[in-house]
Amino acid sequence: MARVCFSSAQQQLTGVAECDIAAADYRQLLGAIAQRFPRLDMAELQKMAIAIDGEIIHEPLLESLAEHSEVHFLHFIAGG
Amino acid sequence: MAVVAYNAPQSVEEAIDLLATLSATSAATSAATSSATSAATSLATSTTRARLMAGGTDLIIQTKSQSTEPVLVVDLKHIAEMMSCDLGAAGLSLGPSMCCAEFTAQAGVRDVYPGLVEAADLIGSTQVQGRASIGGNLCNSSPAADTIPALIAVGAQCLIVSAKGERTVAVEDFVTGVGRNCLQPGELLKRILIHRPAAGSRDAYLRFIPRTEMDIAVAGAGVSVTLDQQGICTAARVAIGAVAPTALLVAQAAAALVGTRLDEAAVAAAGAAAAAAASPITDRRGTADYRRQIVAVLVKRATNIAKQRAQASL
Amino acid sequence: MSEAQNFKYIGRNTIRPDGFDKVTGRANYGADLTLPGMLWGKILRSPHAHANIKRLDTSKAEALAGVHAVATFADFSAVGDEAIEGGEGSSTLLDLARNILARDKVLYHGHAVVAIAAKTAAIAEQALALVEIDYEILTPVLDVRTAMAADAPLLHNDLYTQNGADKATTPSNVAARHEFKMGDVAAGFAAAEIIVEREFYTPTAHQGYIEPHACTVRFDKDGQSMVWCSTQGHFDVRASTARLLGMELGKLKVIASEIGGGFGGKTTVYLEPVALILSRKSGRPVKMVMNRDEVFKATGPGSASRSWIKLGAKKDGTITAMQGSLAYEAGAFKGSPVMMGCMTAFTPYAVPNMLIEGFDVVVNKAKVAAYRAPGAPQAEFAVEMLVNELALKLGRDPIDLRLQNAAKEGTQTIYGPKLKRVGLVECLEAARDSKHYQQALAANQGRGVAAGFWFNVGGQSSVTINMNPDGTGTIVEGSPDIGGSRASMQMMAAEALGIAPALLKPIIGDTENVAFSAGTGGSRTTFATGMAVIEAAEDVVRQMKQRAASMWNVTAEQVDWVDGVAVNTAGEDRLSLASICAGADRTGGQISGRGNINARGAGPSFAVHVCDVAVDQETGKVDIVRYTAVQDAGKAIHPAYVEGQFQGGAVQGIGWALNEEYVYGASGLLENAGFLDYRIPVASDLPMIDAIIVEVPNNFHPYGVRGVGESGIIPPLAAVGYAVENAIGAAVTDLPLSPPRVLQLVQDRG
Amino acid sequence: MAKLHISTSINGEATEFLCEPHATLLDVLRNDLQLTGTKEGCGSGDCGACSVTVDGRLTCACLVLGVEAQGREIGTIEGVGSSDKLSVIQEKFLEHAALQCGICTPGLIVSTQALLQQNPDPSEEQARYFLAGNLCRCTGYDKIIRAVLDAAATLRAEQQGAA
Repeated sequence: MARVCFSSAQQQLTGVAECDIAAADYRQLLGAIAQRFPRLDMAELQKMAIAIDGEIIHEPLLESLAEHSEVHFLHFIAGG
Repeated sequence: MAVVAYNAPQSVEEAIDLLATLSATSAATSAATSSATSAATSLATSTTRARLMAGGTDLIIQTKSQSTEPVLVVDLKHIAEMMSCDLGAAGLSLGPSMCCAEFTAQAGVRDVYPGLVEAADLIGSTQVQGRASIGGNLCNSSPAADTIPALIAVGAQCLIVSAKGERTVAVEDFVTGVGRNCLQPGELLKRILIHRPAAGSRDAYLRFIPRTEMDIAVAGAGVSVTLDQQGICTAARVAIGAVAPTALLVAQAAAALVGTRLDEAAVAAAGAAAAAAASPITDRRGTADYRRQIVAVLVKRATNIAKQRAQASL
Repeated sequence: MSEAQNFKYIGRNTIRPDGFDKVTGRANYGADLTLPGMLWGKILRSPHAHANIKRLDTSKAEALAGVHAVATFADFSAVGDEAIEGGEGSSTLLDLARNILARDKVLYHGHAVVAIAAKTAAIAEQALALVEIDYEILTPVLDVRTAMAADAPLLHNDLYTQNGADKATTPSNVAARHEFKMGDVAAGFAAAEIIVEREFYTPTAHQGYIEPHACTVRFDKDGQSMVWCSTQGHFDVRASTARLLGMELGKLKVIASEIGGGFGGKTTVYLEPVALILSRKSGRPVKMVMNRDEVFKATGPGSASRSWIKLGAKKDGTITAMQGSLAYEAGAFKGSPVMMGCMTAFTPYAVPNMLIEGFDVVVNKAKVAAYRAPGAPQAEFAVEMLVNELALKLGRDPIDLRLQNAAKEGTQTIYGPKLKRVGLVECLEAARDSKHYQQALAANQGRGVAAGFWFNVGGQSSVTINMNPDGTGTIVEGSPDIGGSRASMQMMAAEALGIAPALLKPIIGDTENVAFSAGTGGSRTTFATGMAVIEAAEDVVRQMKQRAASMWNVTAEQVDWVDGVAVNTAGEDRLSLASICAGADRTGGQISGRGNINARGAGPSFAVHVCDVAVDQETGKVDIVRYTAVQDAGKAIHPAYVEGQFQGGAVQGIGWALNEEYVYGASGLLENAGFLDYRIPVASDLPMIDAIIVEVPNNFHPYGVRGVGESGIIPPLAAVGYAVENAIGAAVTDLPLSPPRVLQLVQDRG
Repeated sequence: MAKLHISTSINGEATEFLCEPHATLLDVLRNDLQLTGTKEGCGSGDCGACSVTVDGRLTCACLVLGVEAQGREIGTIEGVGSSDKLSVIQEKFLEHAALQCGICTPGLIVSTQALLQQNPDPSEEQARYFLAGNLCRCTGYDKIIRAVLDAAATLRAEQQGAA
């Protein structure tokens, strides 16, 4: 079970701040989120970076998740 | 304004000749040429305006602006007489085109006219001082010019020549408005003349800028005071810059100093008089109100510096 | 990585490999390329802040002898309203096109309208004067308060506020509202025994790089087009230029010239697509160079901001709640970094209850660009000022109070994840223990302390290391070297290969000779491109071992690599890197290593600054008397350049705090578009800047690197701001602290 | 506009060029003579990136007309050091990491050379004021000033050694 935490904006659509989702990797996670929270804009979500246990990953497509991973979706940060 | 021609006269006479020809050309739209000026005038059209260039630090930037008015640049740096500086018993006779860096390095001038040297030292960067001149600063006639209040404070006179002869004008009367002065077509500022100050008489110049360098004065103050052996101020000149369309000689400020020991109250009164005489504007470099306050502070501080110098010269 | 790594080259102050070219004037920057038959391109810009273009006639200009091509927005007519990937400034391709050549409206003073290419720059300028434009002048909107008012004139009739998942139904100047929260701020404030709050303002400030934007381009109808330009990311220039012109990426080579400063301002395009259109139309190479006036009017700046911040704490110093509302100017098109402001504002603090909202607001000013830790300095300025006020009211030392509440490993951030290991506490301790902080203040002086947080980013970087037969090698990287990064790449490769740095020459490949690399920005280059360099070097080592193994007829696993020498663990054989390279022709050809990565695990770099000022209470002039910048580098690859980043960031921030600001007249015209009146610090304005490098390694980088480019510009605003507040005893709310403003504060204090 | 024929000396080498009366020395150096080491940062004398010497005196090339070069000695960054050896000032800039992007560096080196010719032993304050016309946005000036003072000390030591 990965713990997924939603931002304020996401919570408008999910209704919950966080939830536990059974997923072994990022793609499974997205599939499960899409099913559970149909109002979330998945295209937007896929454009976001994620943080898995605090490690920020810009392109998470191939990432796997550990048993108790904590996942956050983040806006892409570029800096100057 | 676009530079279409360039001429570098080698003598004051040649320069005057050139200017006379050009003003005649301009007035009569004729193509009169003299041998000395044929090169210049053949390039210049009847609408071409002659612009005298000393250091060029203002002129060259001005010529980059969008206006396409054709300009003949008359470079005054090849005239030996305009590039020399003579400090003698009677005072200083300065060639207006000498660059500030050279002027401030002249033997003796810093001792005799410390305020004027301070002002010349403040114009732009080291690089700009390698070009900019006191005469150029004066003839560009910006309200914020640093050397103008300093020149007024020491009672400098402008020696102006033309084909018609010479005339002398006090610096405070030379500048007539923002970017305007009393030079008529065909006239040239030939020398700047300053009497040698007596013992007990010295000047100071201060300006205020937000940084330590590279700014145009938000306000400036040139002060010259004369002290007698008892430390009483017997004469003073207070000039302020960047707080009116032209630098101002403030008689009321001087009056507040004369007869006093330049004590705190007198100096503050001079500052207040200067602020009262100011008619500043608000622009990107400062508000009118701020300028008025600052000029009082500068007059006060410059007076104190001049006082110390005057005491030391006794 | 363990903290006790023993490095052979890392951490030494080597001479930068591009140094010779840069001190001799040989290095070629954006404006330094000339091509045969080249035309000069110039741009006609709006004299108004806000106006409709009623008529645009370029026929007279086109007819002028020597004019070869004219470009207007019509040349972008095929561009659609698609989003541009990447970056926090959510922008669209259409906005980008409309920013570099106005469509039906001009939206700021200096907005580009027409570009002309001619035989000489003078002819191009003459031609610009022949362009006829009828403007219908509109009321300009010049600050967020005016822009957010219900009856404000609209910049765009089709801009609707995006508020989280909701979108407004009536247009406004507010492009977006963002919100971040955690815990319960109401409960947090209820638990507080002391509350401080204030509104703050920061002005529009420009990056102020000394090199103006410049490019030279050649559009070849049949083959490869070329753009030479000064940019922080030539792959990004290629992407946006190709999309604007409808070109294939493979047909457009972008060469990054040496770059004369960027600070985020050279992460977007202004000239390149326009020059390429002019070249396409004229069939000639075209060079375009901005002048300084254009740079100030139409590129960059960082957002002006208005912010309200409220903090609550207990008497023992525990901060219980932090709340804020930020409004940032985006300029003429949406995309201010206000979200970054929201995400960074409170992050130096471990506080359970936080709530912050941010508004992205369009105004009639140049579209903002990234500026060093984009969005963070404005927001953190406000918070740090109040933390200092809190310390004063609690009678606490400001560093001590920060230590009590400092974010550390495991601290929950408002933007999502918990922090991994960070060095804020170490930075605070180093600042506290510095000689500077121990020194007492003189009369008329004040001291300010401030912390700063920036994420630092990773992302894509590609590197190839090509070895030569004599054992030298070339490191081909895709990250423009804006501040000496070649030296760091050289050292990291040398460390991984075990050979002397001088044997390796780092070069910046163009878009054709190295694979995609994200731009130099986000403090990512030494971190991410450094990782790619290490990966490429390790690839070289792996191949070296294979070649040695094949020579010795053992397996690669039986070969060790020690200090640049292959060691046969099954015998006495040794082969140096140079000898393997020399024999590479017989073992399979010359060796290249490759490191194409999308770097993850970027680690924040916290900074803590201490500033002492002296204030002239009669004129309001502030002098910086002493300044110390402390920052966590993770690992300083080249300590002198790391210090340089701290010092440079500090001084840019000092400029922002003291004198830098865009000055607009009532009609919205920019009045100080030049270095004379946009006052960046000069040498005589400053003391030496003491730099203290803290090294708390980022364990995601092989050598512990965090990246140091940006955090250093965050603390100065409040360090200077509070130092002034401390010196004059009056509350500071607005920057810059220019002499008139400080004098006013002194006088209002009474 | 007729071009004027100018004979001058650049870094000690007799040089001729044709230039229009409006062209600045900076335009001529960069565009006609391909001496692009002199940089343009502002075109108005406010940044110092185009610092050169004219008859030994430091100035901004953007504030000089090309025609004014007639008969003068122009010094640019290309004339600093020799083809096989950097000058002490150049070496010290590298040793002290006194440059980041490097765009202001040629101007600063030309200015520093002028400073040390005029004042071989400048104080920190003197160096800062002399160089105030050379803007640098990357370094915060700290390492530049250190490089300048170290170059001055090194040159003085060399001078003493030679004497």
